[in-house]
Amino acid sequence: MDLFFFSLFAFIALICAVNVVLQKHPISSALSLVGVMGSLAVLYLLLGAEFVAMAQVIVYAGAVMVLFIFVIMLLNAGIEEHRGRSWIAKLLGFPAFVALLGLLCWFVQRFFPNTGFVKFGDFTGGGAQEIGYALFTEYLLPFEVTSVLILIAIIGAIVLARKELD
Amino acid sequence: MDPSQALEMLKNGVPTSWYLTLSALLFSIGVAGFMIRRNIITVFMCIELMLNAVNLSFIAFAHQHKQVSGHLFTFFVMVVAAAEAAVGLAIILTVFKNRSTLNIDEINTLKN
Amino acid sequence: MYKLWLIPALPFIGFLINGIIGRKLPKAVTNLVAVGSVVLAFLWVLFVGNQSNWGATPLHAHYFTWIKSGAVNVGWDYWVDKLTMIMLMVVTGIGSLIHIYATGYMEHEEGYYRFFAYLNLFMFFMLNLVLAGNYLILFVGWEGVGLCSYLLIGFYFVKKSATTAGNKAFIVNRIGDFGFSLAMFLMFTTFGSLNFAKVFAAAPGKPEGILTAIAFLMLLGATGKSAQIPLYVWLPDAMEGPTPVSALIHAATMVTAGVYMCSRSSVIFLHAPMAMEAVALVGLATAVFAATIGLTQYDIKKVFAYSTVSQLGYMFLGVGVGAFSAGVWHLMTHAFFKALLFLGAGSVIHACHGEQDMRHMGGLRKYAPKTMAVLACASLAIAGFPGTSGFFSKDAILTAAYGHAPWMFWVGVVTAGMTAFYVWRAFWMTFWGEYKGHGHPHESPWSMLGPLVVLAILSLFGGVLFNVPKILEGMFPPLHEVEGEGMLMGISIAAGLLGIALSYYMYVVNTELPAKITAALGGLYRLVYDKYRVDEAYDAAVVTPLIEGSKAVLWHGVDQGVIDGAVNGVGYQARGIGGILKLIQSGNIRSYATWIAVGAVALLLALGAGGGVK
Amino acid sequence: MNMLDLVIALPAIGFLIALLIPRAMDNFIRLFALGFSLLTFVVSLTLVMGFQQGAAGQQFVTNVVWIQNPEIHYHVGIDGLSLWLIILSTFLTPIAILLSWNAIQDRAKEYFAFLLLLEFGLVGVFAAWDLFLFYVFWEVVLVPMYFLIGIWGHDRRIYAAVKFFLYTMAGSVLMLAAIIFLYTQAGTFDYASILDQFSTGKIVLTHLQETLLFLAFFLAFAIKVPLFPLHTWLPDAHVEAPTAGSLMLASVMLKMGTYGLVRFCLPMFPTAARENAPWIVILAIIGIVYGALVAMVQPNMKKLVAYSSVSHLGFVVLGIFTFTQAGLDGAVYQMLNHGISTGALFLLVGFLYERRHSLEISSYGGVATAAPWLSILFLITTLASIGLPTLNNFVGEFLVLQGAAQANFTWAVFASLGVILSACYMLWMYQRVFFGELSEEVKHHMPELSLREWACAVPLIFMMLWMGMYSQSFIPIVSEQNAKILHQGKMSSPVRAMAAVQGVNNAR
Amino acid sequence: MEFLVITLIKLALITFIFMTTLAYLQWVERKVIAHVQVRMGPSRVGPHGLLQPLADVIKLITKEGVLPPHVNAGYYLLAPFLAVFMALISISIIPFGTGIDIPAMTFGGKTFGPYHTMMELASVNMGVLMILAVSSMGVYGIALAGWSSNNKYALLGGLRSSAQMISYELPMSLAIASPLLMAGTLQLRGIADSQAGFYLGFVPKWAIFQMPAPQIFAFIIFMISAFAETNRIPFDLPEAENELVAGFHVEYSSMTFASFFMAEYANMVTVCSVGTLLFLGGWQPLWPAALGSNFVAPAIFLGAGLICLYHGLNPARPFDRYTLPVFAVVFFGLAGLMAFPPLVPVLTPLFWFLAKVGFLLFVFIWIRATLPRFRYDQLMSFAWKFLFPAALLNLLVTGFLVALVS
Repeated sequence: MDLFFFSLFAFIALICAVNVVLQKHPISSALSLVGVMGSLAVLYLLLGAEFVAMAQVIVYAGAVMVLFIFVIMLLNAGIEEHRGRSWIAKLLGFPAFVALLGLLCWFVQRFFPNTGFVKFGDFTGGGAQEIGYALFTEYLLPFEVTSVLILIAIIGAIVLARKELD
Repeated sequence: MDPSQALEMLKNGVPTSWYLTLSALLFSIGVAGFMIRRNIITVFMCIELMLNAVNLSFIAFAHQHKQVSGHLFTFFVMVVAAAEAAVGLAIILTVFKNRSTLNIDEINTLKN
Repeated sequence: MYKLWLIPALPFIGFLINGIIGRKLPKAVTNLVAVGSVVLAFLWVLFVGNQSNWGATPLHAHYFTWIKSGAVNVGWDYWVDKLTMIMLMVVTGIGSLIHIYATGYMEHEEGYYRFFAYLNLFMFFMLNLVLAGNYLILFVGWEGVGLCSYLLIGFYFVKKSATTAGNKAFIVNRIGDFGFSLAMFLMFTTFGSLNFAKVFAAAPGKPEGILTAIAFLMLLGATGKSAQIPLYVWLPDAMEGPTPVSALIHAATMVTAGVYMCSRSSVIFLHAPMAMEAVALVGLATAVFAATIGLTQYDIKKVFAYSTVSQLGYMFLGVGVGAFSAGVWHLMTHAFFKALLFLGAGSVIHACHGEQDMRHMGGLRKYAPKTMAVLACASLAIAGFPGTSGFFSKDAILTAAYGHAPWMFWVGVVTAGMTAFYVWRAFWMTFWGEYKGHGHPHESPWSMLGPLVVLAILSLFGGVLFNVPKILEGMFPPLHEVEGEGMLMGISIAAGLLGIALSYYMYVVNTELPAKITAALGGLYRLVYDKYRVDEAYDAAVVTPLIEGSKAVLWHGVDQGVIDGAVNGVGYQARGIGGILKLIQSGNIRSYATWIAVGAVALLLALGAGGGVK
Repeated sequence: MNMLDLVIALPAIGFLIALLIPRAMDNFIRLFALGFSLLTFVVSLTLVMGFQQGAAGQQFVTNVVWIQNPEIHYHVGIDGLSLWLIILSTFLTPIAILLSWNAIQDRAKEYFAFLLLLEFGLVGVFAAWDLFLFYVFWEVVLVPMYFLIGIWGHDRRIYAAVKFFLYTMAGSVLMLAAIIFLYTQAGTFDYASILDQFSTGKIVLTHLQETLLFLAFFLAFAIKVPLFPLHTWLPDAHVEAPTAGSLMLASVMLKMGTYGLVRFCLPMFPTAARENAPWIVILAIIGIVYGALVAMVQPNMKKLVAYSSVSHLGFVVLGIFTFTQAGLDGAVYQMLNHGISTGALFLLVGFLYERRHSLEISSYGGVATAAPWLSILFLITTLASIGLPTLNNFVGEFLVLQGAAQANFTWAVFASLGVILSACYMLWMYQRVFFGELSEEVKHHMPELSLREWACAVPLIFMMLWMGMYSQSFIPIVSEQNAKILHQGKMSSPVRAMAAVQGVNNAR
Repeated sequence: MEFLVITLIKLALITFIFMTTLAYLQWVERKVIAHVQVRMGPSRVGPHGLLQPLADVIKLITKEGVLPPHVNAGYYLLAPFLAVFMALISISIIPFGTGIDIPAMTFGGKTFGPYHTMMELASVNMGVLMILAVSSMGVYGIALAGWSSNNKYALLGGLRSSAQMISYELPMSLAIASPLLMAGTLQLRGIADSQAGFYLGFVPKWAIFQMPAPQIFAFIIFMISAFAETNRIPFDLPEAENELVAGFHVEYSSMTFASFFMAEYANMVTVCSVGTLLFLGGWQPLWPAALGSNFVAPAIFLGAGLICLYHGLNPARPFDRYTLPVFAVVFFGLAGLMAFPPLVPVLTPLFWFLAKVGFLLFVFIWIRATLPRFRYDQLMSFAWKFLFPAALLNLLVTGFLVALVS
């Protein structure tokens, strides 16, 4: 069952991810990304991270990506233009991608041989209670700092996007 | 490892490394997207993709070690990503307003 | 005690008054202040001389410590002995006369007050020079008179030639000062003091080499100030200044400072025979050299200027052959007649409305007989006409030269003949013949003529009145007696008379002759007429290379090229490296991403190669 | 808290208050800056009154801990060396402010504030007795000057400012490294304590270490002086700086370098200083002659004066490295002289610039006819600059050359060439600017001195005469301090040598 | 296996009932509005227009699905699907009653059961978050519809709706958080259960009344946000007819158009259910069973039957004579079912739950009939400047009070 779900959603995630990169239109990319995020949310659930899964959907899919789509719509962004160039990206882009992928996989295989297994229900520490507890004890300071960060981000976004006062 | 053994093994569940490999794949795809795409918004989305990939590995590690910290990291990453998206998109809006282009190759000077 | 400080202080006060508020003062007050201060100083000199037995017992005065640092301790000291006394009398006396003369001569000039302020300042510094009790104070005066000379030569500062001449004077003098100051440094390191008394007391015990070096350096200083070869070039140009200045500074007083210094430092010179020889040779060479140039000049002031150089050469000859007192004597008599010559020339120029070229004069005896009379006196004196002041002093020098080396005597005699010739040439050209200039020449006012008359009397009888060797007896070692003194005297008189006669023949009787001789001599004449092209040679050899070299090699080459080039080169290198690195920082985000990816790959590779993190 | 602290603090306070004054009140800012700097000057005069000649060590000491770890003290004090330099700084600042009264209209507030900050830094540099504090003040000085040149300068100001900044930084970084090395050796930044440790042999440096440290300090100071091959920032900085900037730069800032040489290089590394003296002196002499020659051909007045500074400061360095009493005294005195006379030159060039708006010599001529008093003041300053006796520079030059002659007569011979050349370039410039026909353009732009300009120039002229005629007001306390430095240098070499031997023995 | 089967059965049942409900909800809306405006409303198709929904469905299905040439076909078609999908998905996790015990049954020799199952499709630990997550996804449908239509009205509508939905999601989440604080769980069933009981024997312990922090304000905020989230009047800016023609669905027709409507009504039902669960005690009765709350349902149905019977006997329109008695019989049957003792524990909570949801839906319709539309800037400033701070304040006070009590 685990294998099935994992395979299914990993597959969806990968397809969507590739789609993000390959789609010409930003909206398509954005929707594909939503797909990736949804799939990942499911994978999170499989990994016992219920809260994060929900947060993933709410924050990422529900807010961040909506924002993206909003901006795409607002700017009426079309199919991307093929002007400009980056010879370095052209030259090294693909090799770097392959090398990075290969190396990462190699590292994963090397340091995490198949010892650990994920089985749904093995880990139940991802509920709201556990997260909340950790958040307000061990990670209180980062949490508060994050709130400041968000405040700054809000102000920054407002300042940036605000219309010039005449 | 012969197939029967592998099948036997898979009854225990999915190896954590598979999740990590998936994470690596997603991350690399994000990197590739960053390098390939020209639309600034798409590039931005590729960043989000990379962040998500990393989140996945955090969660996988959390499961592996049976610790909630990984979740929290993910949580923070999300928060930061949200903030980043807000500011980043606001910047994109401003840039577009000033230059009427979203092509990242044409946005290569700080001065306008 | 004797309030020696009052002597320089009086002109200084005059300078301050005229300098600061002179512009607002009426001319009469300016005159009063300027002339009065100098005359008062003269009177005070007389008073001091009278009180102190004319310097027979030297007077010392120490006013305050000027510079003190470790062993270096220089005070503002004055020192008055017989030599000083003579100098004081000459300076203040002639100075007074020339001040009076100047009130007439400068009457219509703009910047009248300024002129007198400078003149008073000059008096202050000159008196300081003369009164100095140590070499540094002497140097103060030395530099100070140089400054005033500069200011007065450049008095007509709108004229470029005048200011250039001023600069030339100052800078050439500086070269001399360079020698003088080095002499002082060496002196201090040798003697530990700059005080005359201490230095002269200690000198005999010091090694001859060092003394010779000091003496040579002092000679360099003296050649600068006293316009000797090789630094005489500034003096002819200095005639750009108003005529009273030429008379006072560039004939009577300042230029003789070198002679004064050498006489003052006789102790050192006497212990440095080589230097003495050099002094004599420099003097002799200058005398001949300048005299030949004087033969050919047409500008009346230039003639007298070269004559001054030549006469100063005589003085140096005297000093160099050991006849210090004769040198000083000639210094004094020269002050009389040369001041008179210049003032007379000024009067002539005044009469001819500023014309200085003798070819445009002539026949002035009808228009300015008084001037002619006084100039005749002076010309007789300089030609060594028996009984006149010049006769005695020149004779004393020539005799001493004969005693030192007979060939020097003969050269001196020839020079004396030339001197007589060119001075009288000028005289004939000016006063005889027909007037060839423009306008109506006129006689000068009495304020100008008065001093001339006094000076004429002094020129004629100064030698008899003031027998300097007698006065200075005991100050300097006596000279060897020379055999046949009478004959030598006769030869020199004959040379003088011959010169006068020749000039009469050439410029009054047979006026075509000079042109013929000129034509016959051709190139040689041109050379002499162009003052041997020494200025040009100096320009080509020193000035131009220095300026062009500084500009091209030092400034553009070393400074901007090498040093700044190196500095900017470092900058450009940095910029160049940055330029290469800039390619990475293209502003293209995708490139950045690629670099990051490559970096990540490299990092991972390194990690993997290192066995990874366990 | 004593008077010295007050002298240091006042400009800083003034700087801060000036920043708070609204921009619109620019006349008030000028008055305020002038008032504050005058107040500082008056207070600094109490230092002269209270200075005890003959007392050992530095006076007006304040020593409190500033930073705990590493221990850095606010340790200030003055001795005969720094007293006059501090007075020079406080004396010139009001003049600089008065001088800029009308010239600076743009961003007046920052300008005058920066001048006060500059004064603060300068006084601090001369008063600091803690190496780190010294370094801090050293850098503090850099900042306002950088902005003075960079903001209110002429056309190529950015280039000049950056050049100035980079040059100085290059040297001072080396100095910082040397200071830190000393700290590792001595365990303190306190200069008095370090000197003490040197003399008692607690710090033992190898020959190489001493040489390197000496060179590090020397280079920093030599750049600031500036010594011959390191001088090219100076002409550019001067030409581009506003008049007050040039004034402060030439008059006081350059003295930071020579002050550092006397204050730090000689007492701390006497052996190295003596060993390296020959080539340093040669550089100094080259600087003297070279600066003069290059000055001679400059078409720009400020550049000319700048190169003349190179030449004059060559004298100072020469004097310092003669290791004679006369040479050192002369060098220190020459610092003050140069401060006064070159300051006055820049001031007067500034007056000309304000009138004609050109620094090119060729755009002048005949000024003497239009503005006689200006030309007379300029003449006096020129004469002071070329070392006419009875004016200040002569005393310094004489002592330096005397010292050089005592050390090595050849040095004196070549250095004296500078005296000739100085007359050449100064008089030549004077002739071209002030003499000659008065052209129409110049005539219309050349009013006589105003009251404010008189007020700027007269104190300087007065000081030239005073310092030239009665140097005894100034030299004795300098002399006393220099004698100490020379004594230390002579005495400590053998002591150090012995200590070094002992150190080696102990190590065994 | 059994779980799967039962779930499938529940799924079928719920889907059927829910879809029917959605269809009839529109009829109800039209009827209610008509009555508010003193009209008859749909009354032609079937008795009292009861067959109107069916007619509508047939009409929409049979109409031509126009695919305008300028649209992005893929997204254009995806949008309504997404909208309806996201709207329907929430229903699956909403509990609407207590458990049911199904006795063992024998079919063809095989015995099934007995079973105990809950009245819900799925029980999710993170129920509330799930609801939020899914509802936040709902915006995609509208936004995409607006964008893919390539029509400026549609685009504006889409933009408006996405901005509006993001904005109002915040106060809504905050309003939801307050009852969560008191319930201490994220499970919807748990929340409803935590509201069981009565104060003083008769005041229900619903969240809006619950001590220490009655959530009446949170409820109001929630409801307001719910209006906005469902794009209902007074917040129906995305589809404002007189500004944007029809907003994001201007280009839609036929079934695609129907999908949006379905999604809207499904969303309404969902938010009303959530509101009921979170604030109104879910299936908890208004007063205790001891006071006879169990008899409310039979009594109402009985009363309804009697009224129908009365009107059937005195018909206002000719066919009432035939229809209303049938209705009366149905009502009586329902009343009997409600009163049937074995079914009482199952049906009474269900009744209460549905009654509350129905009431809230009525409020939605009521408001629609009553209030005018907001202006867009008012809408936004209302969200950010009033609703958001108020919700935050409410959350703070609640948190404070809860912490004080515990």
